[in-house]
Amino acid sequence: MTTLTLENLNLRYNGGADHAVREFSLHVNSSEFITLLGPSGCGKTSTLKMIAGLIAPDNGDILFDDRSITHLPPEKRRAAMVFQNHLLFPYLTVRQNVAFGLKMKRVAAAEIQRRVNNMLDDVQISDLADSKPHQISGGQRQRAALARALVTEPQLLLLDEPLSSLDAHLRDEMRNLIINLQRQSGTTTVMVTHDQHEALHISDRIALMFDGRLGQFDRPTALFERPSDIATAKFFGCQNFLECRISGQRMLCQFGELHLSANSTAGIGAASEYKGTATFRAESLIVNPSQTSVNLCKAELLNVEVAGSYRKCQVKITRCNDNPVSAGEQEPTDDNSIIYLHCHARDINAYAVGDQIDLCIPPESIWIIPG
Amino acid sequence: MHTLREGRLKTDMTTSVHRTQSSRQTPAPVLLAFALMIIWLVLPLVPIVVWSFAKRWFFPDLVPGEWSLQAWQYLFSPVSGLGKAISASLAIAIPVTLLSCCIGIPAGRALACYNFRGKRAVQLLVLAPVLVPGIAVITGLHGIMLNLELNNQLAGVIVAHLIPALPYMILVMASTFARFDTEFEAQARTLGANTFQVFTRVTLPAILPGIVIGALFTFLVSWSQYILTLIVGGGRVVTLPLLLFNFVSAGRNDVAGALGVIFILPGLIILIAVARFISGRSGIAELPSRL
Amino acid sequence: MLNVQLCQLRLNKLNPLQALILFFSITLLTPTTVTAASENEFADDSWDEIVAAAKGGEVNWFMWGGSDDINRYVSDFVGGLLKKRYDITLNRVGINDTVEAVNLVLGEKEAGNTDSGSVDLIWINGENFRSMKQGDMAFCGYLDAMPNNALIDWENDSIANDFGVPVDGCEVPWSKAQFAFAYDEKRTDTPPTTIAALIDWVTKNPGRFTYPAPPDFSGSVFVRHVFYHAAGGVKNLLVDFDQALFDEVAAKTWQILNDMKPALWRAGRTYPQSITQLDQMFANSEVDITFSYDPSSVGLKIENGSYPATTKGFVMTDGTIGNTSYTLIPFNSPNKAAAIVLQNLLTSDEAQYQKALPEVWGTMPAIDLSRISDEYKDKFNTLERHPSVVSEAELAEVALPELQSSWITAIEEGWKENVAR
Amino acid sequence: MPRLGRLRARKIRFQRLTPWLLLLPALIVIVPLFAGGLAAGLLRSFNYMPVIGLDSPNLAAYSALLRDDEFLPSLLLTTYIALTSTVIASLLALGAVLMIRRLNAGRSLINFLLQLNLTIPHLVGAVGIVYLFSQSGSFARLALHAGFINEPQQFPALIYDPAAIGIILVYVWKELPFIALILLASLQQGGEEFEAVARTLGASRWQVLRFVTLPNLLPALLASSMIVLAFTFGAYEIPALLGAYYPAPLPVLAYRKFTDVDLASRPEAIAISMIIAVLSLIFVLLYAHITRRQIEN
Repeated sequence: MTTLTLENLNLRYNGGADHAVREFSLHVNSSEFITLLGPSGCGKTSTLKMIAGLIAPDNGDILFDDRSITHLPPEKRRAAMVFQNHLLFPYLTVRQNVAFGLKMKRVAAAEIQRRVNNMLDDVQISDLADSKPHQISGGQRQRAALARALVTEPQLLLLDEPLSSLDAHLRDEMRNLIINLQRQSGTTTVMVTHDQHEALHISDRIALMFDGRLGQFDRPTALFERPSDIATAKFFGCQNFLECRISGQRMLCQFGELHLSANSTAGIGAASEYKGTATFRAESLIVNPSQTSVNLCKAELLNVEVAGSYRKCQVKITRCNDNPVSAGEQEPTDDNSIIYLHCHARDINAYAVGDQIDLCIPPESIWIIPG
Repeated sequence: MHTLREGRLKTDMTTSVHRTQSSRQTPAPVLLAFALMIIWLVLPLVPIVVWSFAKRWFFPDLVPGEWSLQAWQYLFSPVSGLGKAISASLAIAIPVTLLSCCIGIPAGRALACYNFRGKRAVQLLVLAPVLVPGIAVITGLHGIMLNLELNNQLAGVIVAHLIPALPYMILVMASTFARFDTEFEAQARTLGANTFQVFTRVTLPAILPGIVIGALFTFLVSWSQYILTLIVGGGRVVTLPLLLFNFVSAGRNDVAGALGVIFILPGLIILIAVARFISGRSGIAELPSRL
Repeated sequence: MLNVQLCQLRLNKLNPLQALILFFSITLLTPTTVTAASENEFADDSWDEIVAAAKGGEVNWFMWGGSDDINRYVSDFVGGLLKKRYDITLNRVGINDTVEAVNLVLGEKEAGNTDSGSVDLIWINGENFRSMKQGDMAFCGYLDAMPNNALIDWENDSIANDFGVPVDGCEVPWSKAQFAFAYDEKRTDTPPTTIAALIDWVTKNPGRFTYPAPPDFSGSVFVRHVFYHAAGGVKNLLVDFDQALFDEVAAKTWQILNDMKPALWRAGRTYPQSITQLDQMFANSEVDITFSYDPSSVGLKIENGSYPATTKGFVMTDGTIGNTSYTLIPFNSPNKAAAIVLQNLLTSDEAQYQKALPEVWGTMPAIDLSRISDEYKDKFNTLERHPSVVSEAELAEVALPELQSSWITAIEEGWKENVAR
Repeated sequence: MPRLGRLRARKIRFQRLTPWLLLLPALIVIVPLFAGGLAAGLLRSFNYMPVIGLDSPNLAAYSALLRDDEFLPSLLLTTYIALTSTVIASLLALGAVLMIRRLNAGRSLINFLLQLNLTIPHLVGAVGIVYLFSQSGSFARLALHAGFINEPQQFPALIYDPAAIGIILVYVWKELPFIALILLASLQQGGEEFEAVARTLGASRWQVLRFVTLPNLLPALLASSMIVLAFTFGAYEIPALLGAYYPAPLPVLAYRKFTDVDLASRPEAIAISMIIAVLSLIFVLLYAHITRRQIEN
């Protein structure tokens, strides 16, 4: 199918004073499903609209299959867009809505009928074909909107928060439908969302956006496990960040020395000694580890918060790998020795706030972000 | 803006980007239409203002033969009855507005917040006086008002003006209440506010912009009313429109022009006042969206 | 009450018995007897009593309000004197058309309002007077109590009859008017001075003449001039309506007017709605001749800038129609005494002179100048008219009487049917 | 119901009454004045008024109207004025709105002027139009100075003409902003996004206009046109000032007959009023029908 390339897109507003999108470059492979993910106001919808041709970039280029289409009006780009709130034309029936794009292209009536019927079957709303949009449910409307976009056999499918207006249970159903239809048709797809779980579930790759710039662009697991910067890590819910010095397979931080795995430093070049930020997810810590584990630490339990079957705890590390905290170069400050851990209720129930607990920071869970 | 232009120019040359989409430059035909529209909207007001200062302005002179204040001098002399006409206009428009508020606010609420049998009929009944011309109603009503001895005096004219004015208020208030979440009132109740407090502290602040728009429009409807005043007032109640009509039909362009200027002023003031009051919103333009 | 008066007028033609029966049947059977008493409530009063009754009151005077000069005269001069001398407040009510005031009284009468009407005085004549009089809506029979009644020459037909309707003490003359034409010296060298010449002039200057469509007052008068011309003079027409005579003259009149049509403004497809419109068209060179029932208005209009300064009034040597306008007190006026005081003031030499001043209004007095004080006689004699206004002598020389309203109505109807469409 | 406590039943009954209580003052005003006025007019037009002794209704007033040779031309003229004004104002307003949407600057200026116009009485607009468009008005003067004409009569007759162009101009001037503001308000409610989605579905600019923008605007356009149609059909002062002497539009004819000294004309005047009322009530129903469909959507 089609590949999409964005080259140094810039979009300014307020008479050029502010950037909505800056120096944004991206390459999407054929049939790939990528997601533009970021907090609201990061410029992701603007980027999507530039791809659709609804907004013109101030400079930069957009290429479909390595051909610049920046000069083309939206209707010539064959990039169908599904909006957040379905936007079915209220005065047309579901069938007429789905047929809209084909009618615009002056496809023969019989052909329209055939393709629309197939499409309505695919999204399972054939029986509602002659209803008006206001007569059907929210989920059905979104299906119709999706059908309306896909029936035109676009080069590119653009989805702007397609699930956010739906209830939780409908969202899963709709997500699976989108995945199936996308796989089936092989349409290169760009989705915009602010919901990381949605993005992680659905995408081949995720492009993170912060403040109009492209952040990390990678597979979902990579974003989750190997964030390229602190912002990305934080966006995916990482809470533990330790400034440290790294030397070979070991890192030195305020409460002592920790062992690293080979993977931990994969994001960094071959330098032998440097500064970085160690990050590990709260749920990767092990409470009451076997005494043979590496990176055994002693910590004081500061706070326990019940979250269903597991507990969110705040602990203050006192020593690690039998190195007392004072073994570090400086006195540890509170904020750099307090970390968060998530564990199963049974592991922590025996302890009360103020008790000392044992925990382990597995070397393979540590990821070093340079700088 | 300057740097933006340059930047764009550079890209145009390097990557031959053509900006066909929603570009920030308005195309020439649109600009032309824009200019024509502005001219068309303003144009009829120009000769009115000029005439009010003109004397001996005959065909084919493009500017008046003489500039003169005679129209203004006449109008501001006690003879002209301008003061009386303005006070009559106000003495009608203000009570009409206040009455419309008192009657229209509850009615608007009933139409917006309740479902009841016959609602559709009531809506039609409220809408009808907006659409049915005044002359159609007043010729029949005239006889009734005669018997009630309401003709030829302010009270009767006020009553007559309520016919076209009140429905506007009700329609605006209905739309205002439709946007108002009555849950707020329930919330205030649970916090210990009594009915009166709920109204003054919760409901009133929320619907105030609607009231202001409705009231100002009601005022303008009454202010501009001609035929109802003429027939019910029977010549005894001389409002500004009647005075203007007098001089227009007497061919005194200068006096008519000056009266026209005076006639426009409240609308202008109201427009500016509303724009201030409802900050960020589009002022009187709200009205149509609420009908 | 009209009945009563008519009876009284004709009593001498009936034998005494008939007269007695008629009189009693009327006085007993018609409700006018009720008002008959009240209508004369001032007849026997002394002037001082009337003035005393009027003191501190107010008068609502309904009159056409489209002239700032007239408004100023009435409100400032008359209103000022009335307040100062009699402590009466004059409330001038400007209306578009006198018929509005007539309707007002009519409506009140319909509603049974006999003593608290809203109109105390109307500037009136012609058709409207006929309506008021025939509808028993005029207050009559008090003139003898009014000192300035002595200045009015009731022997004069043009005063005693308002468009052929006997005044019968139901209204007081206020102003005299005579039809006059106007042209612009800059545009026209010599205007036509007979109706025949005018007709000829119109055909030779296509598009430069028109007249307001009757029943516009002035347009209707113009048509009557043509009617007089077609009749070969007014003499035969000054009788009660005669259908045969009318048909004969009317046919000629319509012929003339229809022949004129293609040469009229907009080829006679339409006519101006009002004299105002004609005036404005004249001022803006759309047409070259205008006219007015108020010859002095030429001067006022030049001064207030409505007419070009080069405008000149002129008359037809074969005559122009003149009339008198009056003030009338409606039967249900609650302020009759004050209204009478006002009427008396209006007919004073002082007020009539002020009114005749060219810069005030310039209109002709309705009182007999031979009966006024020597002081005002001198003043009137040395009065200078506006240079563009036709002189009074010239007007007087060519004055023609008005027809009875029945003729006028017939002419207006006939014009509508035969010329307009 | 029987299970409900008496108090509760009373409360429910009271709640059912609430909207009517709230509406009561309004109904007290509207029903006697508006409906009562129309009803009284209707009776009077049938010469039925037992109070003053007329107790056998008849169609005399209406048949007199049909015999009056000004009535039919007047009805036609009124209809022509109303339809022409409404259609022109609607189309221009539509064009204006489409134009305004494409503006990047100047929107607030045009918005201000539209609103200003909304507040200006028709009477003033009429005066302005006369000054501009009469045969000796500003445009005629400009035409003369530009050498297009030599005298006023060569300028097209727009005012005081049976074609009623002057009246139509005033209505277009006054109603265009009214319709335009209603359309702009209706566009604010999400119209632009529909157009965006249509374009990504392959609709060209014209197709968007034809298949999205216009259908979106249509209900608001029709509803506002109904208001304008009813108004232009029944307004008095503009035709009274700018009309030709014959035929007079219905409202002027009605007023003339209503104020005729001959009281016999009054039922005729009221009969004309009733005809105006019936026609405008039809507009009301059309309006209601249109807006109802809009609400359903």
